Amino acid sequence: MARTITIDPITRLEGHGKIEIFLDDAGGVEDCYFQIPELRGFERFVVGRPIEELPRIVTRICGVCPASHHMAGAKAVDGCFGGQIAPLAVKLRDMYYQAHYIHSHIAHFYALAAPDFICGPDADPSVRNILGVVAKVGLEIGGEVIRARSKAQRIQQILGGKTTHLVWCIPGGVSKGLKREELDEIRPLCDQLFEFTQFSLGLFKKVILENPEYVEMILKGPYTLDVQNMGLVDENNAPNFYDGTVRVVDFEGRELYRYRPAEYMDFVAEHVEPWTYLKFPYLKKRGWKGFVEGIDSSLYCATPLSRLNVADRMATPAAQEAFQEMFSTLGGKPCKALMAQHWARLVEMVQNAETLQKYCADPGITGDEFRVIPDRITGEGIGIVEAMRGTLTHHYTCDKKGICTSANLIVGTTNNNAPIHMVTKKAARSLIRPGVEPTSGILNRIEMAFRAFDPCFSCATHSLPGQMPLEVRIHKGGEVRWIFKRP
Amino acid sequence: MGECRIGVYICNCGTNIAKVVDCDAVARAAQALSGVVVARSYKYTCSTPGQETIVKDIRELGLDRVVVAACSPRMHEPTFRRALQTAGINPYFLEMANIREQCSWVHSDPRAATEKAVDLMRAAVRRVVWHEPLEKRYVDMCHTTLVLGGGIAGLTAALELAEADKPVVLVEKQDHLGGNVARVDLTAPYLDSARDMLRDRVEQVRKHPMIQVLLESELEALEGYVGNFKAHIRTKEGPFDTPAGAVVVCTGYQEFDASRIEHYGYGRLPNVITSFELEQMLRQGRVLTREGKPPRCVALIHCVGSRSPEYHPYCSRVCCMTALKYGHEIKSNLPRCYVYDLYIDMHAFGKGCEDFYRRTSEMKTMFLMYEKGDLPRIEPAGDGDGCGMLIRIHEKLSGEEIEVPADLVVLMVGMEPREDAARVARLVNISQDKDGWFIESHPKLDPVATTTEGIFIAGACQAPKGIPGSVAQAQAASARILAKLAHEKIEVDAVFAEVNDDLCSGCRICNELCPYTAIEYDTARKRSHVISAMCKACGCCVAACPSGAIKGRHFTDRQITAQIEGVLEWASSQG
Amino acid sequence: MAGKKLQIALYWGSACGGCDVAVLDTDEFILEVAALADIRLWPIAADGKYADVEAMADGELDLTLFNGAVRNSENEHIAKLLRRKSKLLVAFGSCAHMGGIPGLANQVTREEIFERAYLNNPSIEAGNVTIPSPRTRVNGRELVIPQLYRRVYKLDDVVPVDYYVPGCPPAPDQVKTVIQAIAAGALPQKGSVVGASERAVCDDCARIKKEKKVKRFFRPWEIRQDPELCLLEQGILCAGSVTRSGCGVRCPNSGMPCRGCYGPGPNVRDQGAKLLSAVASIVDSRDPEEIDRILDGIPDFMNYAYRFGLPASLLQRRFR
Amino acid sequence: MGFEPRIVGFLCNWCSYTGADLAGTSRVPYAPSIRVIRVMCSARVDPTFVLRCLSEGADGVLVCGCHPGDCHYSEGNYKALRRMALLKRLVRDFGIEEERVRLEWVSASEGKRFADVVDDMTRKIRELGPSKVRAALAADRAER
Repeated sequence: MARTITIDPITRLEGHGKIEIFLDDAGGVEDCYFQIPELRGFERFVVGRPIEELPRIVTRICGVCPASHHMAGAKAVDGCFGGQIAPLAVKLRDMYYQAHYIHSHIAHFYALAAPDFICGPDADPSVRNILGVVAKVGLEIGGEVIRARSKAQRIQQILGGKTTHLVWCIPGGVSKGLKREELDEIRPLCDQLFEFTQFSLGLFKKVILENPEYVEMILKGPYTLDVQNMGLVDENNAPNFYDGTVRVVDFEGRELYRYRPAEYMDFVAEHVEPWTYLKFPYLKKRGWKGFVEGIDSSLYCATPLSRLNVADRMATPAAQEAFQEMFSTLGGKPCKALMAQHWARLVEMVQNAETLQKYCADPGITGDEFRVIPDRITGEGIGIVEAMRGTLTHHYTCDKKGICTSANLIVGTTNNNAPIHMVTKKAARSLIRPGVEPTSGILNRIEMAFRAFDPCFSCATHSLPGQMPLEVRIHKGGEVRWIFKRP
Repeated sequence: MGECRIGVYICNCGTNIAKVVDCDAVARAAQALSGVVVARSYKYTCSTPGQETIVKDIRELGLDRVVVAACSPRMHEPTFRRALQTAGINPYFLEMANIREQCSWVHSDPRAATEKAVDLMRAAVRRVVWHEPLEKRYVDMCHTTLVLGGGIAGLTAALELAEADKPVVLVEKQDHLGGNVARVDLTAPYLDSARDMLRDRVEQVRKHPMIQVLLESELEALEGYVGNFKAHIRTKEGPFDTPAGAVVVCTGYQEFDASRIEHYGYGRLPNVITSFELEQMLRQGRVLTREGKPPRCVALIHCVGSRSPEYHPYCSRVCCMTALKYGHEIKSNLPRCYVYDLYIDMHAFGKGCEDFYRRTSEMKTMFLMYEKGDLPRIEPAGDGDGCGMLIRIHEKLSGEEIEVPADLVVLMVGMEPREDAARVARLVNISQDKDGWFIESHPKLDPVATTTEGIFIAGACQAPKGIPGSVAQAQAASARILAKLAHEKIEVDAVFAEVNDDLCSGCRICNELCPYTAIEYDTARKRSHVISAMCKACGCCVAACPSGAIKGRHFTDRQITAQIEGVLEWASSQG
Repeated sequence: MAGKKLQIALYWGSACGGCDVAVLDTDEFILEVAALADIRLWPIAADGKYADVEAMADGELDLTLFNGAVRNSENEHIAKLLRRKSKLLVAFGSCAHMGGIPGLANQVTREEIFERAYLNNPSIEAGNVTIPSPRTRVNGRELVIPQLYRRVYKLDDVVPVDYYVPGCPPAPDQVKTVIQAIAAGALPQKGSVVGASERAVCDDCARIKKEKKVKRFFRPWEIRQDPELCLLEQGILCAGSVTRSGCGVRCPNSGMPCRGCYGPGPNVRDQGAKLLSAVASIVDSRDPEEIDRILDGIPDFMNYAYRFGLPASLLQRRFR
Repeated sequence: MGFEPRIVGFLCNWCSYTGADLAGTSRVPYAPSIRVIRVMCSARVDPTFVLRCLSEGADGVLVCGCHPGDCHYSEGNYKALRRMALLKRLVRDFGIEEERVRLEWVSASEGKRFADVVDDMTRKIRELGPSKVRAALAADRAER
């Protein structure tokens, strides 16, 4: 008898989501949909606001990666002021951003992902969480993890005055500089964080790589996709999180595109489906081809793994080591095993920690020239940063008085919407067998598919629609598949 | 607050209200409101039986709030407050709805008027629920009085107070006492000597043990409030501070500058002089032209700077009689001299003045009337004319163009506020009217007090007036002050603003706003607070306070909000 | 806490997750929470599902911390569900408290937002006419997503709320004190704001306050500010005076003006109206033209007046 | 009969309220649309009151004070002037016609002027039609 399994809400991610699995009469998976039930209104309601206020408003798109939106917004706003900015401010923003990465990666790896590995995918749901993890690894390690994250937060606090929803970036720079005594407090924290990244890599090897079942699950299993990769790189093609050019590489390692932020509209476009509020970005030059894998698919991932896939090397020595070890273990680069995201995250963290140490050693970092006062308004800016959850694009325009006239956002997780939808279906297909009643463990393994992306649907749902009294036609391959009207 | 027992009284005011507003319907509507125990429609609520009904209801029905829908509260609020007091409840538990001046007298459609009356009544009922009992409060009173100005008004005020054994500090800008009166020879209408009149007054003041006279001195700043002022005075010996319970402002007037009227050629034509210059001649006993010859004919021109749109619109009040006085004095000095009196209207009100006018005209002063705005023209005379100047005038009564010969032309210059009047007003915190004269708190019923408690005005600084008026005002002001000094403490109004110290964050938004500098900021505690005795309850700071920490007694946010909800209940029920 | 552990839920409506991060930011304290409470629902960090909540007895939860605004039918449905299941419902953070930043959407219509998101947008697929819809039939299957409301509501617009914890996000220390207070049962009178000061931010702001008279307003980027002096006195619009303290003066201390996320003080009904009154009061001019010129220095006043609380304002939304 | 606007008036005690009384004593008729609330000074009018009136369904709000220079409290009317200037902008931001909020100077001797102000405002608001506020908020609620 045909029925539906609903996983609602999907959990251990940022934001709202729901999975609908349609079973056929035999009880096999006929179809599966990954749906996003909510959206908010940022692109529209920032219009009319003073442009310099946007970085303070868009942080509320996501409370887990507010700095990503703050920085992308700040860069877009700098653009609206003709790109005038104090060089020191660029360093300080980048420094802050490294600490922000570490906080977010720790939160995801230990609080959101680790329960599946450390407690086990089939563990009792009520203990399958950070507290369960602490119970498993013991208070000492648990405390260590918690303190490490709070150190990353502390560094942001000192630099920008506020962690979640910082208010620090203003046109031309930042609102406060870094005092010498503040730097003295930060320095040891950075060293300790570096130590912690090494500890985390060790833990990953111990808990996951030494567990054949997990290695099997990572390398084979349903958790692989043949789609392309996107990420931000510096001039040496090493990952750069705050700045750089966008590089797109196919899953066989060939560079497809390389573009500067200002060109994003030529390379990315968004497709809309009626059954989810979240849009589906794709490679514009290839056009929308539907939810299909393959070497000429127009779909791509923008994730920690994709970032390492598009990179030729890491920017810092210890990170470079970890990078090489990871790909050799996983059988070469690029890697399609989505579960390797978790490892990639730890590798990125190493570069973050090393970059922090680099800035601590920079004598100029405590200077006073952290701001220039803009002398002109040019009216348009595009800012791209690499959010933890994918390439993040903010595009603003404003009038002569500096009042926002339009905004467009392509958010980290949104890039991965199609891959998440596809891998979830893939996982459901392979894990739910006809006649076998799916356990909560099975369903959790399906959730693990999207969890690998560390998706943030708070971010993705930045735009907020409502009912439109219009007739909607869904076209597929030129012919109208179905028509419906709103009641 | 829902537990109030409210009585509502709808006054018919005879037919003044009832002829348009259906008072019984309003009473019925009131009866239906929560908390209303009794609602009566009554013929004359302000009448003795009317008030007795209220008192009776309060006592027998245990009312604790009263709403009277009647005339304007400006009319009878005190009356009904007394009634509440008589019945033994706090007078501030009253609220009035103005359904006469602002309803029945301005609307003719009974339906609309009644609907409005119901809204206003409902608002009053909603509001009165939130009324709080308020008590009058008292502060100590300093017995010294500061008198500003040593003219006739200032001298009088000082003496009145000193005679009652109250200390006085008298501040005079010039190096002598007497003010403008000291510049005058005889006074109208009885022609007795201003000098003699002043001399013994000044002597008394100089000698009086209770009066401290500061010559060539000026008020620099005044802090504090009624009963507790502190005055900073600049004297030629240096700064001098004194406490004061009250202040009498008697800063007087200055004469209009005749040269401002090109037309009369004052300053250009040597023998065109001002009334004050003539006074000087009269006091010296010889009236002469610049050439040193006694004039054969003198022309007096009235309303110089007064009663004219381009200079001063008001009448300076004393010039007419002064002109008549000159008629007399010139004649007694130079019996053969002709006097021409060119006037617009002869203002001869006041005791003995009309009689004085008659006597003067009998002395062959020739009165010529000219039209406002059609000023007489003064021209140098030709050789054959046998006089210094010729004055052309359209004589209004005869309707003829007349030429008047004159060796001396006297311009009857009016009075105007002293140029430093604005400074004084700011220092003692009182207002000026559009002409610059100080404003009294009520033009008829309270002519010497001001809107600032403890500051009084007397003499010509309030408006043009003669000696008797100035003296009367000075005595009135002194009487007011003595009445206050009769009690050790003085009453300050129960309605004022107060800061809730638990909510104040010391943001200092309110500090600059208070017109009475009644808000003090405590730097150590970082809190602001209101000196209630200085507060006049305008409520500006209450509206401004970003924390809602300032409460305007009897006009609280809660009370006004309840009123808003009350008037709009009908509208909001329409959804 | 004698014997039985607290049963608690943390939930988000239309939110960003910052409030949940604020809970994580209590660091080790989270372990104490684990000691005294069972977390029965916390989508960001634990695996409870709606079905598990439906299965609970009414009042089974001792406490629900609800963050996020009410934007769609699902938010309202879950809010009502959790209200039924919880002894105490706390509006946690600016969005649940006042509507928060998402509440700014009350300045525009659903249709405008919709049009911008899916039809008229520089990166949208060429020729797209598709718009998501609450019910869609795909291959004979019906797919359902929640119905979005015309406007944003604060939590107590849809269910009775017992306490309010303000802030965007609430300061971690404040989160601690609140949870401890609840655990100890030491709570103030219902309906009150907990874990924040009764006074305004100015009370805790170290900047020197002298004379408030403003001849020109500056936008933060237009002026090199004096780090010691009150921002408002420098002409930089700051909502500190109309905003509850408790945040630790995070914004003014980092050189930026307060935007009011903690909401108004206990005696203020409409935060924006009070900001207006205070700001207009210190404009230093009597001449209507000059006053207008000075006010032109504050474009889009509404966005400062109600940055975090448009749905909580007297007028709640834009009308047309 | 047609739409009769509901206008709330805040009148200062010393000039405008006395002026309104004078309109009464001198029997100058005007539209019955206005409901007067007496305050000591126009500076007491907290913008919250005006927004409250609009949210309670008032079609217009009139604030009257003494003429500039004549304020009983010397400068209160200027403070009202500044607040109303900014308030009009905010009301516009709310999508409400700014003509619905009005500041006028009426002295104690200007009974006729008070009547004219009320009639003129009533006429203008009749043209604008009823305030949309209450209807719109009700429609929002109905959707849930």
